[in-house]
Amino acid sequence: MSQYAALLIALPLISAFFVPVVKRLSRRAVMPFLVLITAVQTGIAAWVFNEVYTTGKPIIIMAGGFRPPVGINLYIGHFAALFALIIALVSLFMAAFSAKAITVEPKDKYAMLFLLLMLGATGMISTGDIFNLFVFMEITAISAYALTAYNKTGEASEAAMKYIILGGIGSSFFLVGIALIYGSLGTLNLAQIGLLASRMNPAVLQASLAMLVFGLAVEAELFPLNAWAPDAYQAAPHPVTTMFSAFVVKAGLYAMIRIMYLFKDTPAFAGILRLVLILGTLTVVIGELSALRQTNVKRMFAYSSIAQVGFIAVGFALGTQAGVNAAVFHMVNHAIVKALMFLAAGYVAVELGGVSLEDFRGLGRRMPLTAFSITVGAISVIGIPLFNVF
Amino acid sequence: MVMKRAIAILTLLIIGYWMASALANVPFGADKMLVGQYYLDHVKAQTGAVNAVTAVVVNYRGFDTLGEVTVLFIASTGVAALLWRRKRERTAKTEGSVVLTTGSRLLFPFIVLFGAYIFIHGHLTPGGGFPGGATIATAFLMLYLAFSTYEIPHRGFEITEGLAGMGYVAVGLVGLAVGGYFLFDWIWQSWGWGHANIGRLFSAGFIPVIYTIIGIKVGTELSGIVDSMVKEGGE
Amino acid sequence: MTSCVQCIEYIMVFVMIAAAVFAVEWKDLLAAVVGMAAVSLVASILFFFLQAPDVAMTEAAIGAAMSAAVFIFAIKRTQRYETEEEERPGWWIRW
Amino acid sequence: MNISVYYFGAISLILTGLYAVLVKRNLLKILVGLSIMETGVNLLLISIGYIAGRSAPILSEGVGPNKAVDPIPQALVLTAIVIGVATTALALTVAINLYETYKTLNVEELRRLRG
Repeated sequence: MSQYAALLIALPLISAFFVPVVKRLSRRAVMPFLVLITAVQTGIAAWVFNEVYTTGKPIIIMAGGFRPPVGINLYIGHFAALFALIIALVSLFMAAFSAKAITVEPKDKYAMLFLLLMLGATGMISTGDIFNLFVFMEITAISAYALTAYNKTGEASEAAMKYIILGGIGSSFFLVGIALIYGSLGTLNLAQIGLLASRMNPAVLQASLAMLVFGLAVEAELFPLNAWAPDAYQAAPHPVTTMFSAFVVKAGLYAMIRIMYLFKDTPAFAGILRLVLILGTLTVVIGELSALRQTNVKRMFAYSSIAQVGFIAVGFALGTQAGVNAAVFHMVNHAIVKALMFLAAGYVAVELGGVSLEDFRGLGRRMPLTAFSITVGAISVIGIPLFNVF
Repeated sequence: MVMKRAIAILTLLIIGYWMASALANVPFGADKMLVGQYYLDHVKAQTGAVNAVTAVVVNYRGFDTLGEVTVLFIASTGVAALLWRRKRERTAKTEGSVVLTTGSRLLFPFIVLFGAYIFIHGHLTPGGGFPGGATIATAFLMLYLAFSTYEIPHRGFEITEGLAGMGYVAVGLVGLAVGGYFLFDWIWQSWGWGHANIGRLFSAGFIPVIYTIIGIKVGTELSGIVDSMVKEGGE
Repeated sequence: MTSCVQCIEYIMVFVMIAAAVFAVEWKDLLAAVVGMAAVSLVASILFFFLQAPDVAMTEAAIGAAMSAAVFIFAIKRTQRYETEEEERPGWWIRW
Repeated sequence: MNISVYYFGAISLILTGLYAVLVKRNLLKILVGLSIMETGVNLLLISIGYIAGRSAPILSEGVGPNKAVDPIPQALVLTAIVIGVATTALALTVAINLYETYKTLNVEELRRLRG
């Protein structure tokens, strides 16, 4: 029965392929179809979540019926189940919001890319195979490129171009890292790599680990490789910005941390931990400093989001159990809060037609509810007690 | 300017030396197989394919291939979405010469046939869905180059693409229903068809089925990308 | 016998690297794309030497033919020559 | 340090592509560089899977399980090639859109035009 959790991957995929048919039947049906599918996805994710938390055991999906070192498996543990649920929920809200916010044609293509972005992030957090991780990373990245450029303005194209170039370098390096690991261990399964890690030659291990971290840092927006992020956040359609901040980045970060912790008994681990710590700290400092200078609300939130990701990375890189717990907690909270804030900002932008700080003046009178939610979000980002991000 | 270029080259050489010194510990030409040896030992019994690469692509690592097909689908969707204009048409002005047009008209069916041969025989000979599909797309590319007004039938192609993708997932879901695992090879392992003729066409379970689907899908997708790139938007 | 095969390998790798350098340095983008396709083609021959016929076929069909075709269409819709001589580290390094 | 000629070729391709990406100003040239880099990575993977004296992993007459090279890297490279061409096509589309907006492909000018 638990194998039916594979629907988590199969459903978005089959419905993305179904969109052209829906479009032929009726052009207006595409957006309601998108909402329907994300709702069903939320249902499946909730079922998986319930299953994992009541039995207390992780669900392991074996594709093709081969046991883990041989075939590819999806490993849905506690965290992955929770995060799959969050992804599905955020996607559901964003799908509903898209029906209002997306005015640029062709909407059917937008719906397909949207579903596949959700699929990629879900796959990235749950996969148990390092090359499969690469494939899901590429699914996420390529649909993110296309969605960033979706508005077809100059800024959007330029942001997407930056993203593509950095992402291309990153994925090549990631693949080199996989090649080195495969060349010395002969396996691609994450769990087995963890078991055999001490057998690796230290020089090879260090090089491959650095390559893998470098490759994932593009997705996870760590400092030297996050130049794409503010532009992309600003230029992408509003629902897509929310999705980037809420789970695409987190999925990249989580994958990176997972790969790092596989090698925690090897001598190279301390070095790589220090590297991530430094990168995370730089990300926080630079992100926060840049956020202060912005006049565009979406861009400001983008910098704030980068800084928060830096915080999470620092938490993981501390290497203690408390640090990891705090980081996971922060990751979930930040996903929710940032989703709320971007949603509110996007909603204002759709209603009032602009996202500079000027447009937000007098918001409290015109749209009290939205203004309230932005305030709540902002307060919790600052870290006032009672609100969850601190 | 020369200075900056020199700095860039120096940095790259350092990276290169670092990579090379890591690679020096991964001996070239030595036997490093762990899972690979298992595949080679069991491939005939478990999947019925003679070509081990095909078995790995479709059976053991079928999930990757599903993702790969999805990536190509995203690319073709993305290209179509980004080059979307209200009205688009081809702008080529010169018609191909007589030799070119006649030749491509003559060759077109053979190239498509060859592509189909490549993907149907994927479990026996080198090749498979991806080169086969690319070969079919090349045939359409040739028509685009030879005739200045040629267009692929869009609606048909779009629907075929979607249906082929759904077919792949549906085959996987049937595996889930029949064998209990997503992408389970139900034709070979549950029904046991074709065990007698390993090495001939009708064997290897669902590999030919999936490779046919992939071939069709890759062919239509690459042709769709070519179509989107060739046509320019008017006002 | 082995020395002869090795000789071919060395020549092929050299041709491939030369094609890559030309592809990067040529100002005419069409020529650069042809250089890139040549890299893919020689690489597919090397794949064949390394006992990977499947990959060789795929690389020749997709890497060399389709990707070069897509590049050429893109060049047709943009411009053929690189304009500026000026070279500085990439702009995406900057914030 | 003694490495195989295939490793040498693969690393050279990766470095050449990276050089183009870092130094060149023309967008299409940068994409050519990315494409070359991907070819280099694929060559690296395949040469890691090669085992001296064995033949292709097609188990017909005369080729037993102990006489074939490793099939996994070949399967991985098949995937990587297709992903590479997908990325390239999408990137070129974005480049076309950029050119239609700004009439240039030079990254310096793009930045200046955007202000």
